[in-house]
Parts: sequence; structure tokens; C-alpha cells
Amino acid sequence: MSTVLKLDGLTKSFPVGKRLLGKPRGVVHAVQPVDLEVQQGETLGIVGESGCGKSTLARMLVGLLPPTDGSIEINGAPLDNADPSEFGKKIQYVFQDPISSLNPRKTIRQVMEAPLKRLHGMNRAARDKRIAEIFASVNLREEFLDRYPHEFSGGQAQRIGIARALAAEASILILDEPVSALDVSVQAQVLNLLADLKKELGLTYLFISHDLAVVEAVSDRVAVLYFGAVVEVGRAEEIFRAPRHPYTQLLANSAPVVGRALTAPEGRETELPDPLNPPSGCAFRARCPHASEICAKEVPQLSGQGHRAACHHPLDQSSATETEVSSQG
Amino acid sequence: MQFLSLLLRNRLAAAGGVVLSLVLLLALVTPLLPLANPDVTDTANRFLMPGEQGHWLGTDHLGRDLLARLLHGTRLSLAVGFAAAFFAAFFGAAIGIIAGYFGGRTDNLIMRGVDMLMAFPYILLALAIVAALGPGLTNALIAVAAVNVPFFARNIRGVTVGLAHKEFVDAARLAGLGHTRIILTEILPNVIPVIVIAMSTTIGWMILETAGLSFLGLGSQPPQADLGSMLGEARGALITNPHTSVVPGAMILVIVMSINLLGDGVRDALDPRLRSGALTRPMPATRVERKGTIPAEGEGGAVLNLRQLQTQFHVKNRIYKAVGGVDLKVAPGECLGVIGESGSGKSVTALSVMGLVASPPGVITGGAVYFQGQDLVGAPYERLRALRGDKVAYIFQDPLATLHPLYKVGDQLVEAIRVHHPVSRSEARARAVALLKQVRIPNAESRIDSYPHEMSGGMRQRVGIAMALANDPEVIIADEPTTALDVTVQAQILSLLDDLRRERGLAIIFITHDFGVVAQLCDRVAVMYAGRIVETGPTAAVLRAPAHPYTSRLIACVPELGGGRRRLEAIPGLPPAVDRLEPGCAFAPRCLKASAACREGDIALEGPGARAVRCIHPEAELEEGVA
Amino acid sequence: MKQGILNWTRRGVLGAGTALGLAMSLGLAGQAGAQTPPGVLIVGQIAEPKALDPAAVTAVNDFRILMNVYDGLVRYKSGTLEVEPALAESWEISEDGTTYTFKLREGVSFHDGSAFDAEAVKFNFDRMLKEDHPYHDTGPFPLAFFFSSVEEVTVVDPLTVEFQLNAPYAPFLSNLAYPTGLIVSPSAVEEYGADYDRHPSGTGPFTFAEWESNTHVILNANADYWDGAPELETVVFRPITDANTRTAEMLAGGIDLMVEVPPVALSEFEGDDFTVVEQAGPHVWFLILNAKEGPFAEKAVRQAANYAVNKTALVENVLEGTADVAAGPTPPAFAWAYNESLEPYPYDPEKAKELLAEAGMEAPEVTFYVTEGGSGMLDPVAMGTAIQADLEAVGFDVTIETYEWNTFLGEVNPGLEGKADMAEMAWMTNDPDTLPYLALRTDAWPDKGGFNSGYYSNPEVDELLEKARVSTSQEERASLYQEMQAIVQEDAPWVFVANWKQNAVTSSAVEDFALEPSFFLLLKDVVKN
Amino acid sequence: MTGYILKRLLSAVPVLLGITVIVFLIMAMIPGDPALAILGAYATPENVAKINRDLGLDAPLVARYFIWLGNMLTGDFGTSFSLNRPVIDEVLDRFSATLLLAGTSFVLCSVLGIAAGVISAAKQYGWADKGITFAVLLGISIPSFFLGMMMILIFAVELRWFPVSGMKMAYGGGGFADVANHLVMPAFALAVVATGVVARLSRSAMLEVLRQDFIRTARAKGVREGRVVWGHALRAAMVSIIPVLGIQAGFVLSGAVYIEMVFQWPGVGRMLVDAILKRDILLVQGGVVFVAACYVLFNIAVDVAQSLLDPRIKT
Repeated sequence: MSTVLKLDGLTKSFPVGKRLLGKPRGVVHAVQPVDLEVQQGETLGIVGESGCGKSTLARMLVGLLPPTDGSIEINGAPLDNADPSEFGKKIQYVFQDPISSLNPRKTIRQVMEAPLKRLHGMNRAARDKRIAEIFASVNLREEFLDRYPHEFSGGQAQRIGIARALAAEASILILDEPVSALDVSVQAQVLNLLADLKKELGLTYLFISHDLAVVEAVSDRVAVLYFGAVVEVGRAEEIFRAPRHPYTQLLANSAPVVGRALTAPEGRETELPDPLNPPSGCAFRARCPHASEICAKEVPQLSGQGHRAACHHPLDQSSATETEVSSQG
Repeated sequence: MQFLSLLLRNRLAAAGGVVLSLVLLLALVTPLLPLANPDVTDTANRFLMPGEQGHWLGTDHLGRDLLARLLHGTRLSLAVGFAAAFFAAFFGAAIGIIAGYFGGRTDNLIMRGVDMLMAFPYILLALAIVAALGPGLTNALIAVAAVNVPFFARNIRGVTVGLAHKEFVDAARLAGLGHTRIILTEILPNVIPVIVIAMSTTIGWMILETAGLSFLGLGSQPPQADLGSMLGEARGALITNPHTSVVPGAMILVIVMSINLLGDGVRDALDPRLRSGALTRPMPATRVERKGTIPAEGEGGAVLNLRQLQTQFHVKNRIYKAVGGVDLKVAPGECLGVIGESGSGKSVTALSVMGLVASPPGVITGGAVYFQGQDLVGAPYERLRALRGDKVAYIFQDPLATLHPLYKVGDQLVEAIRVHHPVSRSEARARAVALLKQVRIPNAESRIDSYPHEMSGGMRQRVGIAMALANDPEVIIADEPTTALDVTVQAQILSLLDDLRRERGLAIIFITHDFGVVAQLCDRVAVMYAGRIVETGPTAAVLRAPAHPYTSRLIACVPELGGGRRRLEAIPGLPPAVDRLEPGCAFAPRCLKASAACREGDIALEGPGARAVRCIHPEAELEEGVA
Repeated sequence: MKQGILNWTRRGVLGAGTALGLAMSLGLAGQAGAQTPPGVLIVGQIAEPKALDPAAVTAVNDFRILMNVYDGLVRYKSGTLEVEPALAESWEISEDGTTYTFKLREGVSFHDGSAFDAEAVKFNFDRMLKEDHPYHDTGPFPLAFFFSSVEEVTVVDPLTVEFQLNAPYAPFLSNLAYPTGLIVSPSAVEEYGADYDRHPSGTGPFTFAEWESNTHVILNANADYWDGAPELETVVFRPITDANTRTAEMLAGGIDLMVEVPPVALSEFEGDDFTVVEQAGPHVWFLILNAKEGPFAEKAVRQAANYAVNKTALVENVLEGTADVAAGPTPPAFAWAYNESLEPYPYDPEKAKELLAEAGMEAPEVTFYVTEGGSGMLDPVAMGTAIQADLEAVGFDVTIETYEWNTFLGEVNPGLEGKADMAEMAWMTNDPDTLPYLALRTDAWPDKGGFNSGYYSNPEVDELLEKARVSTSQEERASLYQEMQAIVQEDAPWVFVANWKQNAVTSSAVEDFALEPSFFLLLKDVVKN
Repeated sequence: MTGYILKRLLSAVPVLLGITVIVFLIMAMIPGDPALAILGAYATPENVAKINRDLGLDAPLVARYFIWLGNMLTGDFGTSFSLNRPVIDEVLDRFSATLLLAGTSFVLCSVLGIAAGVISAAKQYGWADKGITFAVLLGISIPSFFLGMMMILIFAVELRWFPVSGMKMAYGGGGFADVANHLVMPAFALAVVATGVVARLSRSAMLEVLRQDFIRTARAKGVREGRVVWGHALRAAMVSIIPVLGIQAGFVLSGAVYIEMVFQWPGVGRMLVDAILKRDILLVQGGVVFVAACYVLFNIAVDVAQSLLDPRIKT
């Protein structure tokens, strides 16, 4: 197993209140320095609530947003998005909203042909053959090729989106909430398809979602994002069963689960910190039942082996999710 | 083709199109028609009335045949109007697309320039341009086109900015397309309809503007005349010989009006929202067209009792049976969960109760809704209104969209109270603060003056709940109230609702697609599929031993936390379209147990006690569940 | 019959507008059309005056007001273009024609109370002519060159003033009668400086009361006028630039008197409610022909053009009889200098074709400058279009280029060479000398600062004009001018088209109104009931 | 809010400077010599040169621009040669007349247009909607100058309900009733097109808003339909109507040129047309800059109104 994707101190900040001249009024750190490694053939799940920076991270990975700082390495080579036709062959993206990621004025064939033509310079016959192969692999009928996007259901459109990503023959796919717009019965279809493809083609996935159960079900490892920073990374089966970061625990306790009684897992300040005016130290401390003085002073760093958490007071490995956190902390 | 048929279906647009084609045809064949020479003067026979001496429309101040001049003038006016619109659209679109696509400094620079040009009342700019270039039709054309460029540029830029951030543009970039190619193949095809709409709705205006410049004597030069200069020349004889003014004036009116009619038609046909009939205004209450007998309420005890409720959407020739005969009831203090995938009809059922299904296209076509024993379907609007928000309150899904963005949340609460109770503003406000406190909004006194956008999603939904509680309702219908929220927030909202209903003895109908939520909150659950309830019963019993294959397979699809990495169950196929429902069980095509009998007749929802299932081959024998 | 149909269409329009009318009648159905009180005359002017300082203005429109506020040393005798005493009771001209001595009227004072005397006269001319005069900067005085021959104005005694000319200059007296020679109050100029043009003070029959920009100029009667108090109490001049609106106002009773009635509207004023007044004036409407190059370099072609244009049809139909056919370069209004024996070129398209054939011209191409309007231009676009049609009928190939008046002047005055073959033009002058001297002499070619834009040149004509200018005898001048007219008509440097008969309409409440050949509007004796 | 207004005012400065440059350049491009216009038929080369010297037109272009701009900043817009009057006096006189006309029309078109649009949307596909839609279509299709001409013919000359032209009676007029009486026809003729545009836009904005979820919320609260339409929906629709009103103000100002011609209203539009034709450069420049500046200010006011209406706009 080799590292195919390596993020080193990847950071993104947006200036706020731009002026015509001079400096902007403020800066929002959408993504704090993030270090992650993804191994060949692995699925890394990234989970977090809205506004935690997961989409920003994803867009940086595929070169749609330039990072403010840090580096991205693919197969050991730094990512260079100067030439879109080279770049597209390395890494591809599957969008959250399957319909709006397809140009409403183009037939599916035109959509599918673009990467084949631009990235691989195939001639017409080769393209037709390749499209047929890809469509077969994602269980789509070839008669769909001459239709327009609005004629498809969400699940079908998402398969088309996956097919397009496959056409580029990149080995890394960034899946940005690929099933959150789909109904559960269809969601399972798509997730299973993704799993099959990965096995067949030896792909590496970065799977981004807000749905803990889905992430857990598809991922080898999971990274939990909070306020633009990775607060915990660990094996999928461990991370929610035995979270080390209080935030991960909060997430796990919040997910509605059949058979668990309804409780408000949290009664304190529930809102995310103000991104324009971030708190000192740990961003979670205002919501954290274990917060202490040091939490306000120092930003905790990821620590530990394998299962790592960025917390000054990590939870005991043995404490299970069933341990309810007192709401008044 | 679809575009043409849509266009033709619009009768007014078609009429406009016919008139315009006639005018265009006339203009095209004008040189071939046996008309008098439009420029030959005959000063002795000036100002002849229509019909005199073979001049169908009479003659002008130099004795020239008005009909000939009118047709030749029409040719000119049309040519100039179309040309001006084309050039304005072309350059405006080019500028707009470049500014909108590249954004940043390019955009800033271009748009400042456009702002500058738009800061002039356009006529001044046009006049100045004509003055600088000299009078003449070509120069008038240039001026009219030039002053309209900024309008197009701004319009197209706005559209392009929206498109440039669309995901399919990102996708194209990832597919290896460069900027030029993206603009040409991704942006342009999507902008062209907008350009066409803008053009079709401005050509008439352009013709008016050119006519205006000609009217001022800055356009066409004699003896040639467009309609504007004809009107300008005729103005001198307005009082003595009004027909010379009326003829070109009426022609301008006819042309511009037919162009506008057609333009509206083009816009309607091209605008996807209009195409889907989405721009129709929902009426205050859903239309009711009940056929057949009205089912009786049956046994009492329920505060709200839906009997055989049917709601359909009538879109053009299609009938979507969104709700196909639903029976539901909820007793005081009870929480009923209604679960289903999108398109299953769960929200429509909820909205039908108080006649809130958008209509058109929604129609309640059958069944009854008994509230405290009285049927609300077809009740007078005023009765419905009096109950809405008072006895029966709603909580909706996306609190950002469902709160009025321009009113402070306090005002919205106060309104909800005062609509039903004649209390003073200050009293209502005090009550609003109390409500906000009840839903555990911190600093309620200051939060009351916030606007919805100043609050987080969770806070907004609390306001939504407070609003539903404002008049101490008997029933709350919550339509996916937590779907748009993050899990941590969802958990809080659910626990709040649970507390409230226990404190107040509220009846709640809770619509959701999430089994976890139903399991935690609801006493009973009803599972919907394709507009009908396929299974119902006490929540615990149904979840433990689902009877309908759909229920059981759906539960299996949902990944549960803590299971680690695994393969998920999936249901093959797609939910059926409710406008083409086959007889029999709607789930049959996806069901592993389906037999021929499943596809035959109607299958009843039956079962012992509180449990019932609509299936010939249930997964398990039903046992009477405990509510 | 025609009248019947006409009324019918008007009804038709009326009917079509009824729906609109119902909507409108919700508004203020007002008391419009209320008659103005007796003694108050409302005049529909063609434009807002530029200034009420006679030395500063050039437009007939402004003269119409000024002539009622000011007097000059001399004035035109009513109904003629011959001078008679006004503020000067009498004058003498020296033998050599260079010294004019005026005896001034006694006991006249300006409206501001200051006295009119020889000092005031000197002040007026020095202000215009001397760059070092303290009030020279209250100008500019565009027509000061009317008096460019004046070398010095000397006050002999309070009631005697002497003008010393640098050369004999026959038109001097008639220039004095022109509005540029009207006398303003020196004390008012001293008081208001550059603002004098909005605070006029003269000696005339009416005193200035109020000028509200773009709305009206109001004059009140000067009860102490030396020539008898006027009949009217008040005159209101309303600028209504658009002829059509002016007509509508006249019909609707909003004004009592309108000038420059558009020819097409004249038929509206038949009947008892209105009186149409006409007066031929020193105006000539012609086409400048480019005699230097192109088809019109040939005299025969120029004559062909004169034969080809149906002038009778133009004046009777296009201009609805508001003009007479012109015979030559001098209008008949200068009765003493007019050559009665000249007959206009007849309308003879056959002759025109013959002449063209003789000259070997087949379908000569002609570029024709037409203006959109301008002082004295008499519906130039319609005229130009009709002329174009006439010329094309005999074989010319005419292209019209239309210009706004000032642009037009900018194109035409520097000469037509290289640009055009023909241009519309009209002149109104106060002396038979002016037009031919400025526009027909060889020394008046554009490059020499004149207005001979068609490059006509005939040494005989040059000589006749120079001679007439320095002669002090009207008889001698008359015969020189008459000879000149005959030669010019034969040479046909222009197409002579029309002499304008100025018109005005008054409501039936107005009496004793007459137009002057000078085109001035004199309201002293007008009565309004 | 004050800060926001200040910021907007500041951002208008470069726009205004740009406007002065555009106007100046266009006027410099216009052929024809103002001296000719002053001198008319008596324009000899010497006279022309002298007048040009007097008017300062012999200086180089850039110098002339800065002299003009500098003077203007001190409030000196120069003197109109064709009117012999300080430009600023004339412009202020004329502009106040235009303001009365255009302002009345603007109020008319806003009130009538929005009301028609709201009614039309609320009664979608009903008779009121059809009637309004047709009237609106007619309104936006008729050339305002033609409408004005017909109105004069019918209501002034034939019926004598209203005066033909001008802003007040030439003698003894000027009172409120008199001016109002003169204002009816031109204000109406001018408002027609804009009313149509506003009504169309209000209708579609209302239809858009009436489908929004928050309207359903209001109905679910039991709010009366009248208040739903004229309160909740209209208020939200105003967010998209107000910018159009801003644009319409420009259209009304432009349309005023024709209406002022037809009705001889002593307004700034007619003045500018005359001034352009007469090559009265200073008058054109001053007038255009003044009008444009007022229009820019008006648009800032529109933006401020918008931000007051819509709290989501960051101020």
C-alpha cells in the first residue's frame, strides 16, 4: 500500500468585506491547516456538520479552489492544476447535486465525451466504445446517451455523474455528499455501485458526508471535521463506537438511532463559533463538557497513533457511546 | 419543437406571431407589390383622405402615397429595430459573459464602465451619439444599439455569474476544458435562451426608440422614411390631417404590440419555470372537487381524522395521484409518524389537511378531514383560515424558506397571535417572548428583534415551533421539521418537541423519512408508498417486525451507526410515477415476493387492532401491537 | 366634400380616444381654454428669447419683443422698408457720404427714468464697437459689424450726435433701423452689467415687467410713450418652439396671436374666430448651385434646374400660399430697388430636358444639402424633397443629405466645393445691398470670408455692387441693383424659388394688427377686446 | 446606515468623474462650430475665430476638460452662449420643471404599476388579470410621443379639457390648480410606458413570491388573504420591484424628452436636445452632468431604500 494523496498543512481562508483598494476587513479560515494521507485503494470518510469546511476542502483537492497555503501531493508529485487536461486524469470529483452537475443543454453523450476527448484525445470510435464500457459498469442503458439531464431521476443522474468521473480514468475520486440528495432506497444502490467500482478498478475514494452512518458504512478510515479542522481520525468501526474527541461523541449521540431513547445531548451554546471572530484555543470548548483552562489557551493538535484526536482531554478509549454526557456538563 | 408547440399553445403569442408574420411578409414583398413610388411627390394632391383617387390610405403633405410609404417605412423600421436588437444583444452578451465568467477585477472594471453608461438617462447618450456621428438611420441604429449594450451586459452578466458557479461548469473544468471552450460549450448554450428572451422582449422597445430618434429628425433622411420620421413629418399636420399621423402611429403600435405578444410567448416558452407551470399563483385554499360519497368519520376519539383523503395534481393533461385515499387519525397527546420516501405523498397529505396544497395544480378529489368531528374538506375559506394556526398549526421543513425573510421573527410571532386573538401589540409581544423562552431560545428578549437570516438553522426552527405553539393548537402537523438541520441540532429540536407534546397534551403528526427519528419520537407510525399507506401500527411493533415487504426492505437500507464498514441492502428499481400507477400493489415491480395477484385488484389495508398492512404476502403474521 | 371626410376622420380619432378619455376625465377636467382678459395680448413666439439686449441678439424671434421695448434713431415707415425718424427727429448726410449728423428728440426718457440724449447714443455704439469701452464685456455683439464702418460717434450737444464713417456706406441708415441699432439705457447697463440682457430698459411703447425662463416674457404699457400710449395693458410672449403645438394652442384659445403659422395649418384658421394676416418681406429662398465644379458649372444646366423646379406648385401646395414665386436674387419687398420687369423662370420641364441634352448631360448626379429647419427656411425638408422629385423628373439624379441647421451652416458656409452641388438657403435682410454683396460677389467666395458658397463670379455684377454701396443716391442705387438682378437671373447661380409672405393669426378679439415687411412685430396700436 | 450611505456616495465619485469624461469627449467629437450657431448667417472666419477665443475653445482638449471640471467643482458651470445665461441657473430652472413632470409620472407609474401588478397576480387568469395584461401590453407598445399627440388632439383641441402645452397659463397662472391642470396630460402620457413595465414586473415578482414557502407559512398561520397578498407577498416582491423602479426612473427621465417636446414642457430634456442641436457645449455638458449626477444620487437612494427594506443586504 502506498500513499496516493497527501495533504500537508492545507489551508483556505477567504477575505471578507473586500474593498477596492487596501486589505479586506477580515479573514474567514474555512479550512485550518489540514494534514491527511490517503492510501492506495482506501476509502477515507470525511464527516462534519454544515459549515465545517468539508466542501471547501474537497474543492481544493480537485483544483477548483486554490489553497491559501499548504500542499497537495498525488503519488508523490505536487498537484499542479495549470493544465486542466493533465490534472483531470489524476483526480476526479463527484458532485453532491447530481442534476445540477450536468449541463441542462447537453445530451448525456456530450457530457460523457468531454473528458474522453479533452483528457485522452480519443477519436470518435474509441469514445463510443469506452462510453459503452463505462455505462455497462455503472448499470446504465446506452439509450440514455441521447437524452437530456432533466429526464433522469436523482439516482440515475448520480450514476451518470460517476460515469463521467470514471471516464477521466483518474485513480482518485472525491465523492462530495454523493448520496445526500437521494432517497434511502436509491442511496443504497449508489453506495453499493461505488463499492463495486472501487474493487474492480482499484480506486481510492475520499468520501465526504454529513451522515455518520453512511460514512461509517463505506469508509476504511474516517476523519471528523469541526470548524475547518480535523479533530479526530480513526478506523471507521472504532471512531463512533469509541470516540476520543468530545465532538465526535456528541455527533454519535445525536444521530437518531432506533431503540435509543430521545434525549437532548447538549444544552449549552449550540451554535458554531463566529468564523470572523474565532475563539482562542480549542474551537469546541464552548460546547465541550470537559473544557478547562488550557482549552482556551492552546489549539490542540492531533495526537495518538492510528486513532488520533485533537483534544486536550481525550475521552478514554474504553468509554463507549452509551456513556451519556450530562447535558449541563 | 417543444418550444414551437409551447409557443403555439399560447393563443395571444400565436396571434402576435401571426400579425407579425403578416407585417414581415408585407415588408418582404413590398418591392414586388404594385405600389406607387413612395418618393414621388404630387403636391397638388396632398393630404388626400384614405380611399381618394386610388390612394388606399390617402397621401401625405407632399402628395406621396401613404400606403407605399407606410410599407416601405415598415421595412426600414423593422430592419433597424432588429439590427439594433441584434447588435446590442451581441455586444452586450459578449461583455456580460466575459465579466460574469471571469469575475474579479475584470468584472469590476467592466461593470464600473457599464454603470457609468447606465448613469445617463439613455436618450441623452443616444442623442449625443447621433449628434457626434451626424443624423441618419445607420447612426441612429448605432446609437440605439450602443445605449442598450449596458442593459444586455448587465442582464447577461448576472446570468453568467450564476452559471459560472454551477457544478456542471466545475465538472467541465475537471473534464479538461479550457476557459474558451467552457464559455462556448457550457455557458453560452445556457445563456442563449436568456439572450433570446431579452431580445424578444426588447426588440419592440428598440423599434420605439429608433422611431423616437427619427421622430426628432435624427434618424432616416428624406425622401426615405421610417415610421418614426413619417410620424415626425406628419406631426405638422396633426390637427388638419390627423390621418397622416394616425397611419404610421398605428403601424408602430401594431408592430410593437405583436412583437411584445410574441416576445412574451417566447419568454414563457423558454423559461423552464414557466414551462412547468410553476409560475402560477397558489390560491388561498386548495381547490376541492370531491367526487363520490363523503366517508363518515366512524369511531370518534381522534382530534384529527383523515378518511379516504385523495389529493391530485392536475398538470396539463396529466393527473398525478399524490395522495390516493389515505386514512389517518391522531388522538390528543398522541404523536403519529408518517414515513415515506420523496414522492410518497406524505407532505401532500399533511398539507391537504388545512387546504395548503398549492392549487393550481393541487386538487382535493375525495375523502374527508374531520377535525373535532367536523369535515374541513370544502369548508368555506374563512372557516379554514380561522382554524389555521389556531387549532391546527404547522411546522415546515426549511426554516429559512418558511419564515418571511423581511420581517423580524418577533413580528411574525406577534402576527400569528393577533390574527386569532384581539390582543394589543405589547401583550402579543410579551407572549411572543414567553413563547421564545418556551422553545429555549437564549436571550429571547433581544432575539425577538432578529431577522431570520441572523439566526442559525436550529434557532430558526425553534422560532417555527414557537409560531406553531402561539395559539395553543390542538394539533401540530410537522412536515420534516428537522431534515434540513445538522444531527446535533436535530437531536435538540426533537427532544424539545417531545417535551412540549408531553407538557401540553398536543396531538402531533410528524412527517419524516428517517426511521431513527420516528423510533425516538412517535407512538404510532404510518408508512407511505406511492400515495397510499402500506403499513401502520405502533412504532415499536412495526420496527421490530415490519409486515410489508417495502417497510422491511426500507428499514434494511438504512445504515445504522456502529455497524462499521459493510455492504448495504438496496431496493432495486425506482419508486413509481404517481401519474401512471398500475393496478394492484404499487411496490410489486420492486418486490421479491410479488405474485400475479399483487398486480390485480386493490389491496386493502387490514390487520388486527392497531396494526394494519396492505399486502397479500406480508413478511410476518401481524400481532396486535401495543400503542 | 373634402371637408366632410376630414371631419369624419377627426371624429374617428375622437372615438378611438374615448376610452382614454374616460380614464382621463377622472382627473382634473379643468377650465382650459379660458379666454385671457381684455387688454392682455398673449403672443405665441417661436422660441425662448436669447437676450433682451438688442445689441446682443440676432434672431427675428427676439426682435419681435425688442421692437416693442426699444426705439432706434430711425425706424422703417409702416408698411415699407424705407426709413423715417424715430428717436432722431432729423438727420443730415455729408456730401462725401461719411458724416451723419442726427438731431435727437427732446424730452424722451428711458423706462428706468434716465434721460435719453446724445451721450446715451454714443454709449450705445461705443459699447458695441470699442473694445476698450468699460461695458464692451457685456457682449458679445455678433452683429456689431453692421456698424463696422463707424469710425467715431461724437456728442455735439445733448441733442445732437454725429457719426463719422471711414467710407461711404449706403446701407448705414437702414442698419440703424435694424434692431441692432436700438438704443438701450446706459444707466441700466451700468447697473446690471452682464445681467443687463435680463433687465432691459429702453424708450419703447412697452416696459419690461418679467421674464420667467421658458415660460414667458411680460411687457406692460408705457403710458408716457413719446409716440402715444399703446392700447394694450400687457403683452405676454410665450415661447412655443413647436409650430404644431403653437397651432394647437391657438385653436384651443391659449394664445391670442401666433406668428409663423405652418402652411398646412392655415386651413384651420378659416372662419370668423380667427384672422390670418400676411405680409411679404425682404426674404428670398433659393438653392445655391455649385458653379465651380460638377454639372452646375455649366450655365445651361443651372438654367435647366431653374426651369425644372415647379415653383408655383411649391409655393401654392407645399407652402400653402405663404410665399410668392421668386424671380431673382432681390425680393420685391425692396420696392425701390426691385426690377419689376423680371419674370420668374417658368416651369418648363421640356425646356429643362432640352438644355440638359444641349449641355450633353445625361442623368447628372447631384448632391443636395437640405436642412431640417432654420430661420426663414420654410419647411425645408418638404421643399427639398419636392424639389428632388422635380429635378429627377427631368433627368437629374439627386441625393439628399439632411443636416441640422447649425451643422448645415457649418457645411455650406465654407463652400460647397468637393461636397455638394446644391444647397438650400434663405436670407432675410434689411437692405438690398446685403445679400448680393455678401453672397454673389467674386470677393465674397468663402475663402475670402463671404457667403458665396456656390463660387459664382461675374465681374460685371461685382462692379455694380461696389458702385451701389458707396452711392448716396437712392435712385442711382436702385438702377444699379436692377441691372444686377437681370444679369444674375440670366446667369442663374441659384435656383430662385420663393419670397416668403410672413403670416400671423390673431383671434377675433384682436384688432388693428398688421405685419410689417421688416418682419418685426409692432404691437403699439393693437387692441385686444 | 450612515456609513453605508457615505460609502455609496463615495463610490459614486468615480462614476461621476467617468460621466464628465464621456460627456466631454462626445461633445468634443460633435462636428459643427458653436461660433456658427452664435453668428448664424454672419459667420465669417474672423468672427468665428473671435467667438472661439471668447469662449475659450482654442485651448487644447485636455486643458479645456480640466478647466471645465475645476470650474464646475467651484459651482461654476459656465455660461450658455445660446441662452446667454449661467448654465446652472438654466439647468436648475429646467430641471425643476422636469422633476415635477418626471416625478409625478414616476409616482404614477410606481403606484399604478405596482397596484396593477399585484391585482393582476392575485387574480391570475381572472378577468382583472386579462384586462390589466392587455392594457399593460398596449401601454408598453405605444410610442409616447404618438400618444401625446393624440391626447392633444382629443383632449385639448377638440374637448378643451386640458391646456395644450406649457407648464402654466401664460398670464395669471402658476397656482397649484393651474400647474396641476397643465400636468395631467404630459404626466399621464409619460407614465404609460413605465406603468406597463412596472406592472409586468410586479406581476411576475408577485407570482414568484406567492409560491414561496413563507407565503404558505403565513397562510398556515391563518393570516387573511388580503394581508398575505398586500403585506407578506408585496413586501417580499418589493425587493425585486425596487431596482426596477430605479431603472424606470431613468426611463421616465428619458421619455420626458419626447413628452417635453410634444407638450412644450419647459424641462431639461427639451433644453438638452436644443442645446445639442445648437452645439451649446457648456449647456449640454453641464446639463448632462447635472442630470446624471441626480440620477446617480437617485439610484443611491434606491439602494438605501432597498437596504432598509431588506435586512439581508449588508450595509
